[in-house]
Amino acid sequence: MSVTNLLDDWAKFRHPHPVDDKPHDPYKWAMAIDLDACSGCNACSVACYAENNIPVVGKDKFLHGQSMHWMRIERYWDEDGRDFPDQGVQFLPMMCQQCEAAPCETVCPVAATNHTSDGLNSQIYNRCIGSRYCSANCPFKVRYFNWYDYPTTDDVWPAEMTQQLNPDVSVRGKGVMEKCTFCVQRLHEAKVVAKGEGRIVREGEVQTACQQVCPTNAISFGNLMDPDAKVHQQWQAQQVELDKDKQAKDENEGGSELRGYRILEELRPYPSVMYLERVRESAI
Amino acid sequence: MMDSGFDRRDFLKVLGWGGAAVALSGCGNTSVEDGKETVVSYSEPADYVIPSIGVYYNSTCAQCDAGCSINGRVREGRVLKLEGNPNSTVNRGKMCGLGQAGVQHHYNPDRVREPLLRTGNQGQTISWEDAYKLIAEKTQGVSGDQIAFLSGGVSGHLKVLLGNYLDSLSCKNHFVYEAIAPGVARAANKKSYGVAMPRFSINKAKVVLSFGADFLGSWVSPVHFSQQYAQFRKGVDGQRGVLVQVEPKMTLTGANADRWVAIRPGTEGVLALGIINALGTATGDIAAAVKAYDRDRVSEETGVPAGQIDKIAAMLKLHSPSLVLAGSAAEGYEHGSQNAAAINLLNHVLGNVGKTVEMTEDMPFPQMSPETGNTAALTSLNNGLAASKYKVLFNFAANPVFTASGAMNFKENMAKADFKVAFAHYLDETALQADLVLPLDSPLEDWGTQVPEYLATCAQINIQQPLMEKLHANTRGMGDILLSMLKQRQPDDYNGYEDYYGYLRSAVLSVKDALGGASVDDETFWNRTLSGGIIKFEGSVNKLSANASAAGLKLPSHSEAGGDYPLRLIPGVTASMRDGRHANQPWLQESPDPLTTIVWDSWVEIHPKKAAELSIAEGDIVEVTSKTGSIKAQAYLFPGIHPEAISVPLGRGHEAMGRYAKGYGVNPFQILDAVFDKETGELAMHETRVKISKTGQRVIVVKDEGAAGGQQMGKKIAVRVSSDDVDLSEEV
Amino acid sequence: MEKDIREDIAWAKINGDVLKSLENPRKLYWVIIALALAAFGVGVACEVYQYNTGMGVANLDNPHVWGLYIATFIFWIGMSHSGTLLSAILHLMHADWRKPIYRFAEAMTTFSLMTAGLFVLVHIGRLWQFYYSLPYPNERGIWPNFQSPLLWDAMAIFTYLSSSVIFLYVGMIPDLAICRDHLHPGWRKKLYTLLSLGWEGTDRQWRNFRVTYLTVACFLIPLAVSVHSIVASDFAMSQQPGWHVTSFAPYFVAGALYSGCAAIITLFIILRYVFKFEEYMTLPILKKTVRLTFAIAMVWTYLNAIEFASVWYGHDVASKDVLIQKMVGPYAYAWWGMIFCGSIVPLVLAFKRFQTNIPVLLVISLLLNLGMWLERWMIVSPTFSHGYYPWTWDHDQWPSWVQWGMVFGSFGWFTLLFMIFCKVFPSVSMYEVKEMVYHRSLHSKKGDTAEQGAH
Amino acid sequence: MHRIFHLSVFLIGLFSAATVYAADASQSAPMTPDSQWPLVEQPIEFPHNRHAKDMQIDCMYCHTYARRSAVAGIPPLQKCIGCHQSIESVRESPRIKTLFEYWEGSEDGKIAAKTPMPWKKVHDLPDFVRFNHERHIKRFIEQQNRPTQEVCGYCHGDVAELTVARRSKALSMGWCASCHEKEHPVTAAGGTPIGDQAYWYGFYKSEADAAGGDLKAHGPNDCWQCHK
Amino acid sequence: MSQRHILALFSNFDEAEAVISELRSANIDGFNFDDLTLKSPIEHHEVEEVLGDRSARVQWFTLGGALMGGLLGFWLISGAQANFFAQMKGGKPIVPLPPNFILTYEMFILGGVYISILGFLICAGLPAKRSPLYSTTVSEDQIGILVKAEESAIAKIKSVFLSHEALEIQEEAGK
Repeated sequence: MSVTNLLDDWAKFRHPHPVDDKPHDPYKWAMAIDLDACSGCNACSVACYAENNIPVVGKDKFLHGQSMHWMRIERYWDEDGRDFPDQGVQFLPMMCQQCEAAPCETVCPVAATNHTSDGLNSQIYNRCIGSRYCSANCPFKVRYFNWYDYPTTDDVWPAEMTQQLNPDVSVRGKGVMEKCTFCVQRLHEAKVVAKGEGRIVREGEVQTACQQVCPTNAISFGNLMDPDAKVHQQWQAQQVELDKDKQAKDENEGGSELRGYRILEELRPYPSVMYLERVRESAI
Repeated sequence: MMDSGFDRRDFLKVLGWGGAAVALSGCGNTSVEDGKETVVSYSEPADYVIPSIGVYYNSTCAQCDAGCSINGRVREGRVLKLEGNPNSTVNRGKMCGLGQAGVQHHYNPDRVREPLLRTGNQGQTISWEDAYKLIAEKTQGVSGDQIAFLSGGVSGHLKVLLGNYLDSLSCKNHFVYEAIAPGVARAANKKSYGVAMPRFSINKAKVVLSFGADFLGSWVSPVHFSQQYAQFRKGVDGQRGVLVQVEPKMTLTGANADRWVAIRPGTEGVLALGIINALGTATGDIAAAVKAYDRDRVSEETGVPAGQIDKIAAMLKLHSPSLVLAGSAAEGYEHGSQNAAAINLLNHVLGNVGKTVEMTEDMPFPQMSPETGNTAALTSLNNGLAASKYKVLFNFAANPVFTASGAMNFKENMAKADFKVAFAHYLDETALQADLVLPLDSPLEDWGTQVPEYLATCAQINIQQPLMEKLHANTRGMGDILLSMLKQRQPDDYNGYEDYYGYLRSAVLSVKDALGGASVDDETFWNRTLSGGIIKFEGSVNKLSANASAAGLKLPSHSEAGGDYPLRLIPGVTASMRDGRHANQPWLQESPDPLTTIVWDSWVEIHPKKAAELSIAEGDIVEVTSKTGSIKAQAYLFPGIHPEAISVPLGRGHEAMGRYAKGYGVNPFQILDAVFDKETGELAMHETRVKISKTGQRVIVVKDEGAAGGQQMGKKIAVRVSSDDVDLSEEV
Repeated sequence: MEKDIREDIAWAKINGDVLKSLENPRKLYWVIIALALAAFGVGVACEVYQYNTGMGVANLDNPHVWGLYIATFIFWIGMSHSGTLLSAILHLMHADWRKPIYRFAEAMTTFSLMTAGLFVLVHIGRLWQFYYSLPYPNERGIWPNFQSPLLWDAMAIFTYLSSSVIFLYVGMIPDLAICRDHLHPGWRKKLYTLLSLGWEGTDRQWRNFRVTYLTVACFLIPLAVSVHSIVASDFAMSQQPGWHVTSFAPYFVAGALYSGCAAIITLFIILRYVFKFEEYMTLPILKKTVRLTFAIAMVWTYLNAIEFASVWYGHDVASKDVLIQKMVGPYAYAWWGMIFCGSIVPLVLAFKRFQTNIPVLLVISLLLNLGMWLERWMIVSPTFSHGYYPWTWDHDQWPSWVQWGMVFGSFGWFTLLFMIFCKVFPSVSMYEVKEMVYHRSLHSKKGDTAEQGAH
Repeated sequence: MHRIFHLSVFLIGLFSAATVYAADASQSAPMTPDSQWPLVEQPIEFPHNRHAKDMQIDCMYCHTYARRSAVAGIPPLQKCIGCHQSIESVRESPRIKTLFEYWEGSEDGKIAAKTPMPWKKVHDLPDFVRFNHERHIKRFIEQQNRPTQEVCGYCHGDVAELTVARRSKALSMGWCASCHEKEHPVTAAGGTPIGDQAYWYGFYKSEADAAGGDLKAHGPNDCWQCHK
Repeated sequence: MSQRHILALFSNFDEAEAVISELRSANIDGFNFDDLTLKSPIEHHEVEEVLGDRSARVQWFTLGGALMGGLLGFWLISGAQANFFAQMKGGKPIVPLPPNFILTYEMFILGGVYISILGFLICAGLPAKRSPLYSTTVSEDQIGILVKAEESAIAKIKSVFLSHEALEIQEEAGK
């Protein structure tokens, strides 16, 4: 009855997002990554491989830039032209930012990637036809395409290794796009439990693989709508608001003591991942 | 969730549901496919087993010796993923990438599946019975001191059994070898603190001055230190800790330092003394000893700007307690022990001993406390073999053929032993040299106990238990093997134990009271132990010796590197590759090196200035030549290294060990000169001097970093602020 | 001023000449067909390989996910516009010199659209699921995403293709009747009898024919414009630097007309030679076409210039970077090649002496097409290798032989279709040439009488 | 002439009809009439009718995992034996014989003891579809106290009339949707957001609060509910 | 009284024009001017004018088709977007107008073109059976005038044709 839908829900169907008058409720999954704690050890990335059945593509394909790591650790040097990077380097864990207004969603011809009710950017493998438009339009370039049929490629999952595959996550065949899902399979499991008990998921009941493994607790993840959630408190402390493209921090240049920022915010994708600036001692 | 531990084996025997074949077919067909697939139900499931719902078991990570407790997710009888065990004081529910890859160690397609006996160049399958018989024969004729047993670090009941077995052979030659181990540090610590491995409380320190201790990457207990580091950054009472890293080649820790100080290789001790001097708080013989090290001389010798030295001293003076760490970078020299001593002295002078350098509780069961490995052991074994002292050689959990310095010709010497037994997971370089290869269970299939060398808080014994049934019918646990061999020799002592599991159980229960189980009955205690995965108990604590003297402390004045071999070779120890025993785990091969983002290959780190001098560009295949030998690898221009040094990462360059390891990269162990630390006899890893030359070939470096080469191009991506501009106390 | 066409050609001769082109092909014709088939074969082989192995063999990567396929797709779409230009726009402007050449131009429209369609298919990662993108009620209860410019593309192209096929056909009915009447019995005759729908040129038929032709023409023009501006929006609607450009729509349309005209010149020359159409495809007409092309070339150049200028003076650093990269980065040679072929070469056309010099024109028209193809490539690739996110900037993505193979194959496919068309259907509109001749003769008669009056 | 005119009218009619039809999404989720899918060959012809109808055994007595996990589970061999070793009456019937062969092992030793039966999957969704039994049972049986057989029957058909189970529902996406888009009563007392539809929640909240949280809403519709 | 067809062929339009106007003015009984059909190789205004206002109505089909296409297009698309599986995309409303207008526009054109072609076939009476008298020269260079008239009138008409030097005259066989 879509036409009838249309007629009686017109206003609702015409409602843009994100906006403050229709807040996410009861769930909005979000993340905060403290770059000052992150040591760039790569544990998150490996954990992601383990949890999400990510294929190991091997040297040649990696050379061709066809790697599949959903979570990549970026390493940036200082650009001050000194002989030695004597303030260390900058690490940045980068994965799908689960944008509220995701550029990838609108362009998919078959609606294989959408914004879910709990504020995630869903990627539906079996719907994907591989036009790769989403990746083309992703400012962060965090979408990874199955250039080959990895399940049937030698040495990707040889005999015994198939047994390690996580049954909760589809193994992707050739020609589909994939990306970080905030471990949706874990979220879903937690929700089922909570629903059964007629409540919503509590803080600490669900962790993403990267968050769970992170040795320095740099990654915190949770329900932004839940006042008890660490991530909620962090976002609040940093005065970063989901549906703003200019935060308190940007308003007063330099003056603020806040560290929270979102990458490429000026493009208004409203990312769900807040980063906390890396701090460096000035006295030494 | 936790398993009651009851009927574990029976449980593990049940069949899987669906199986991975299903998972593999991925998102292919879109039709509902009836009647094609078989569903295999459990025949007799334990009632806590529900299809599609994960069961979690606690065990211990065996990827390195840090002794992190893990929590394995098992579904339908298959272990899927490892998480950290929140109750562990070592890793508090966290893990590292290396640990995550543990499942790939278990599921690795290249594992040895049958006992193999060498006939000519072939390995020919034989039964375990024959294998045991053979060993019995070979060990029969020979006297105890003609037998040598080489192993990696061992602890817990395995160590006990091993000891007993060697005794039964009346063999004293147990060589415990770790290719990369803080051997020098242990000795130095023993001298200056009275204990080999004190407890370093990074989280209590306000300033950490680390001389090349890569405690975030690969040093001693990285996961534990990483967590302390996180607290240290958040700061005690809101004052953020400051990390200063002094080293010639930037490590992961150096990359995270507030100030990374590039120092001329080998002069760390000098700098330490220089700082003591600059502090000016030292008294007595220390003051005398450091008098000569005024800032200008130190600066001149170490290449560290004088201003920098003052700043560091000032910082240390201002913030107390601080912590000074001596890492491998400072110790890999002929005078390594001296360096370490000098650096430890700094801790004394700063009064950190007792505050951030603390005494650990000692293990009430010495027979179980870890036998830590070092490189000196290999040297003596090698000499023995060279003199063909040994007829029978056992090898377990070590790969000396790969990790021994090329100058030792270990491979040739090893051949001099008549009968060589290797207990191995893979046909690695050493196993290939053996006459008899006995396949081991993976740590996820095997029982065991482990005692970490570095004890985070109290004394503890880690339990290792099978997370699933054996993948391959014909592999055995090391414990079971030792037990059966002991049964041959002392039947009446050991026939009582059905298997290693039985042995373990009774052994643990026999000391139950000491382990804090006095109140409960055996069954409960055992189940509690298994589900907990850790036994913690109070050990006795005695004070650190405050032996702070500069007696006998003398550092060689820096000798200009020059002549034929102008550069120093720094063998890079990376968090994921370490000494290369896990190089065959594809996740590790493909996870980019944090600093260079290179995958699947080795590289030569060289400072851009030096490179420009030698007109070397990224991707040039360069030949690195030492007195001992030479290797060819791709050059990577790396600002984080001292211009007088180059660095090649260890761990890659296998010639065996299966599809994921063989033929990727080069092995710098081969070109290390046989130079040793004067006091401990440890191999001085950083003493090798090399020359470097272009071969003319060039390749594209396979790395994650894009063409922009780690520049942000003016975009606001990874942002950094100076500590003045933030207020951490406000934060969550 | 020489005439576009001889006014005293007997109408019977017109029929004769054109019908001749339908019969017993020359050897050269077969040669061309063979070459085309071979080229197409290469393309097919590549696609089969890619289909079985995965898109990876095209040597695309993350994030450089699009390559020559999309570029060539735009190229072919662009090519199609010339047909509409000649048959519809010039028709409304009563430029009757178009009459001898518009038929094949229209055919070109149709076939280049068909070729473009192929690239949509080979570009898709899961070709076997292509039907997901079609809006039809299905047992899944879901629909494609109507917000996606790619879907707009699909619908626009479908509309365009079907409309121009119809247009081509309707315009051809009277000629089909001619063929029906004047060809010896055989399968052709049957075919024409069927297709000509019993056209007899009665006043009623002609009257409605005129109106229909006019209205459809009126629809085709905005359609053609919309099609290429939608193709432009594939890029302009995205957020990427170097794509998110306001002037893309007109820029693309201009580029389309440009490449179209260039292609017309090429085919004009080839047909003229292969089918001996010297009488109808006369040099004066060629000259007019060339001048038209020159004009469009200048428009295109101008649009190019303002795009660069607006980026250059704008504050969008990212897109400026991309522009600079195009000029000096790994793609520089292609980019400068495009500037040369697209903006410098056409200047030659400004010289009278070249405007009718067949060999020169052949070369130039090919160069122009090359330039236009490079333009499309330069729109697609640099943005990928130099997007917003520096970490993923990749080393130059040189397309693998698979991509090149398919690009090559597409030309074979196009030629094949086109050549077959020319043999089966009259590639010169007979009845319209007649009209042209008739009206011109009338005109000149009036001229003569006027002169006599003067004496 | 007239012929053609009629034709054209007809065509236009058809075109518009098709469009309307298409525009109406509920049409596009066809409720395929229950039909018998081909019979699946099983190791023994298990008489569901005997157990479910004659004996009135609750489905979840055997398919015991259904209420606790995503999969309903084939009953473990143990379970069958548990009852049947004490039912002498049918002990010698061929099917039960085979059953015991799997438990005790066959004489010819072809079948080892305690070998699970190689049942064939009957309702086997594609591998990228994840149907959660637990949720549906909680919703309909526990929250709304509908009879078990009816609820299971929504997807599995009237098993009580069958011997070996046989598929009788379409199990296509549209078919699932045809039920999900129905307005089911939502007991918001349980705090369940309206059909797990956070985006709509903002709109429905007022109504929900007005209705004391007791109102109707359709089931979850976001793709990640079933595809992951 | 039975009717018969007669076809005359002329070499140029002036003649044809003359014939038509003559036939029109000389109202011969048994001959209705509307039964006269002109057949020409090319379309020709002047002659058609002489035939008087025989108008074309294709444009009405076009209008109808275009409107229908547009409306149905918009309806289809918005309806489909608002179906049960309505999913948020990129922060845009679920029924976003700009894209829908673009597609509506395409559908508008599609409907317009298709239906006007339909209209053309209807109005031009195509596909048509062959008329009783036809000469292939018409599709070459001659103008044909086909007349249907009573026996009685045939002779008169013929004379008119002849008076204007018809190249050829075909007659239906009499009954």
